[in-house]
Amino acid sequence: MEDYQVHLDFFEGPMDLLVYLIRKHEIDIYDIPIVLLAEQYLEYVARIENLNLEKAGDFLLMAATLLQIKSRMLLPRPEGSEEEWEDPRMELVEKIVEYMQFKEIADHMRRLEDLSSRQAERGFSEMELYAQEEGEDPGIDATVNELILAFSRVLIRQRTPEPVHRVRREKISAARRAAEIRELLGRKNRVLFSDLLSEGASRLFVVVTLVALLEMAKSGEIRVEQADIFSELWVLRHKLRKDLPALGAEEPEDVDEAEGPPLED
Amino acid sequence: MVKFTKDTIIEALLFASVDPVAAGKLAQAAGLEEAEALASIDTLNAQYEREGRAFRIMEISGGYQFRTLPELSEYLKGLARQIAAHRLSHASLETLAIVAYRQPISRVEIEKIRGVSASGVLKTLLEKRLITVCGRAQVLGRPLLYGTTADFLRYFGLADLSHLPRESELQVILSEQEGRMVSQVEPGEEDNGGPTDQQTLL
Amino acid sequence: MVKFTKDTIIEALLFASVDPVAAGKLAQAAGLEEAEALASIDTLNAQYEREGRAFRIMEISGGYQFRTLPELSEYLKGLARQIAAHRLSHASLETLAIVAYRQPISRVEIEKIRGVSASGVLKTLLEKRLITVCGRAQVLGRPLLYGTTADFLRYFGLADLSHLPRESELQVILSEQEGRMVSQVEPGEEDNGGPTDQQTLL
Repeated sequence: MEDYQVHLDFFEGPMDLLVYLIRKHEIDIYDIPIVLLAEQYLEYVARIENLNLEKAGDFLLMAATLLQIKSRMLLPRPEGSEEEWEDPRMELVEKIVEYMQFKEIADHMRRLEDLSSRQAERGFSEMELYAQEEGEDPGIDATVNELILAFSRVLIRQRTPEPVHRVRREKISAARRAAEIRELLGRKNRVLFSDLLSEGASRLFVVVTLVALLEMAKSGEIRVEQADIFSELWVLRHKLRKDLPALGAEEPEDVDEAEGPPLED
Repeated sequence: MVKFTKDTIIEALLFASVDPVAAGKLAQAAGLEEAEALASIDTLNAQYEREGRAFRIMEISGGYQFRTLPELSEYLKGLARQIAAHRLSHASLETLAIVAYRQPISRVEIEKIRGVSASGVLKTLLEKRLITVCGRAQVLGRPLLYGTTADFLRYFGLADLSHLPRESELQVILSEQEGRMVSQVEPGEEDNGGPTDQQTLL
Repeated sequence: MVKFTKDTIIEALLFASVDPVAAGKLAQAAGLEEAEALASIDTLNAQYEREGRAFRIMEISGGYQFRTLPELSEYLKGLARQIAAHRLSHASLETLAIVAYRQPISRVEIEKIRGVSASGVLKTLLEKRLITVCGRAQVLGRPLLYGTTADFLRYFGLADLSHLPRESELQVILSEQEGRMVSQVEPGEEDNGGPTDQQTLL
């Protein structure tokens, strides 16, 4: 039970969790009981809470893979062609073995790091003094890394006063986004959900748009429709109020007050 | 100029340098053949051993460098810059291991092995100069390829990449762990002995 | 911990420290009395003298520091020249980076980007054969245009120029710390900031 204390963010990723489970249950990786492994894995993944979206996505992707292998294992094998039957677990096993190797190497490198960090280099460089005599700027051993770092420093200096930063500081608020959507709907009456996100949307922009839509739907201002489960979402003005001018010039009273906290910085 | 022995000249050159010095450069600066320079290093190390010196000349990152004996590290905390250095994260180590063995390698290939995004770790490793951009893959999108640097070898105290254990040796460790034996590699050739192994990686 | 003599500990401390170490600090680090530390330094120097070592512990600006014998400086200068010849000054490196990314480019354009005169640096880079004149601009005065050479590619171990990261890729592979030109919100940064932002919003 104390095992449940082990948190998902303790693991580097889905592969790390798999290896942990395999070791914990002393699973023979060349004959993985896929049902057990998938169950165990899902137990952990079910507790995804504090992970960021990206990391959670990585774990879920592996969950899907495990379930897929599980279902393929349940399919009846073609009769008399045992030889030709391809074990659905094969690809995963190869990946796990490969990953375990690299964990092994990483452990070895940790020992090397430890040893090396205990060997002190000479602290003071007389050679550096002599090198300086050769030229005022003793210079550096130029590698591609140094070259691209030097160029990025140039770019930084050049761009410092540029609008890029103004964009960053610009406040994206749900209220402002709602006003934009409102204006769009004023002209078009309905708009594709995906079109609302198409303008190079950052994740922040997506979140703000979603929140704006939710707010608008809650207040009955808009309606969201879909022809069937997997088709595109349409955002519609809820009532085509004839008493309103087409361009939505009259905005709901609460807009200014709902200017909302800025999302940036 | 006063007359010095070959050994003393080699000692001075290495002692004055913080960075590893390649045998070629060392020999040239001392006016010696490379073999003479290497012989001097052996002589010097034997003397240090006998005289109980705190340091040795070690083969690091394609060159030679003075380093203190690791057993003295306890006394050096606080004064030496290296001793207190922060250790790399697990993610960094795993990623470095993959880059070291599979270089040149793209970000996507690393991610396939680790199952998680690698961009943050790669940034860190680039900035620490442990990896470098070393070309592009000839595949769709021509992604950048990464490899390890001289600083990587220095950080881990390695003479060169071949001093990392071979993948086949690791296979043995892995198999034993799983209660199986793979017979292609003789026992006793495990990773403990790694650094002496001269065979090229991969 | 292995038992070492006082002398060995003093030797290691002085070897590893960046700056000259004051007697008091040295004694403290070694867990000795100041007089003992000073006695150790004398003992060590006497050994170095007897054994013909290339270095001594010298008193420098109120502290103690290892230095090689001044009589050996000619050899050290020789190595320093070799090292300096292989290095690029920061100004050279920056100019080279601009040429690599913006070639063909004129001196005036480089100066506009760097804000300082480029003629000296261009001369150095031309001498090192890292850049070359590759034409003239079709503008008033028809200024010379510079580009990188095959030696440049060899120096950096690149197959061809397309193997350098593109400007757009630089933003992705370098983080805010090093490459502050990154214009969008970084994934990591967004992750940290994200949840709290959402909360305030709702």
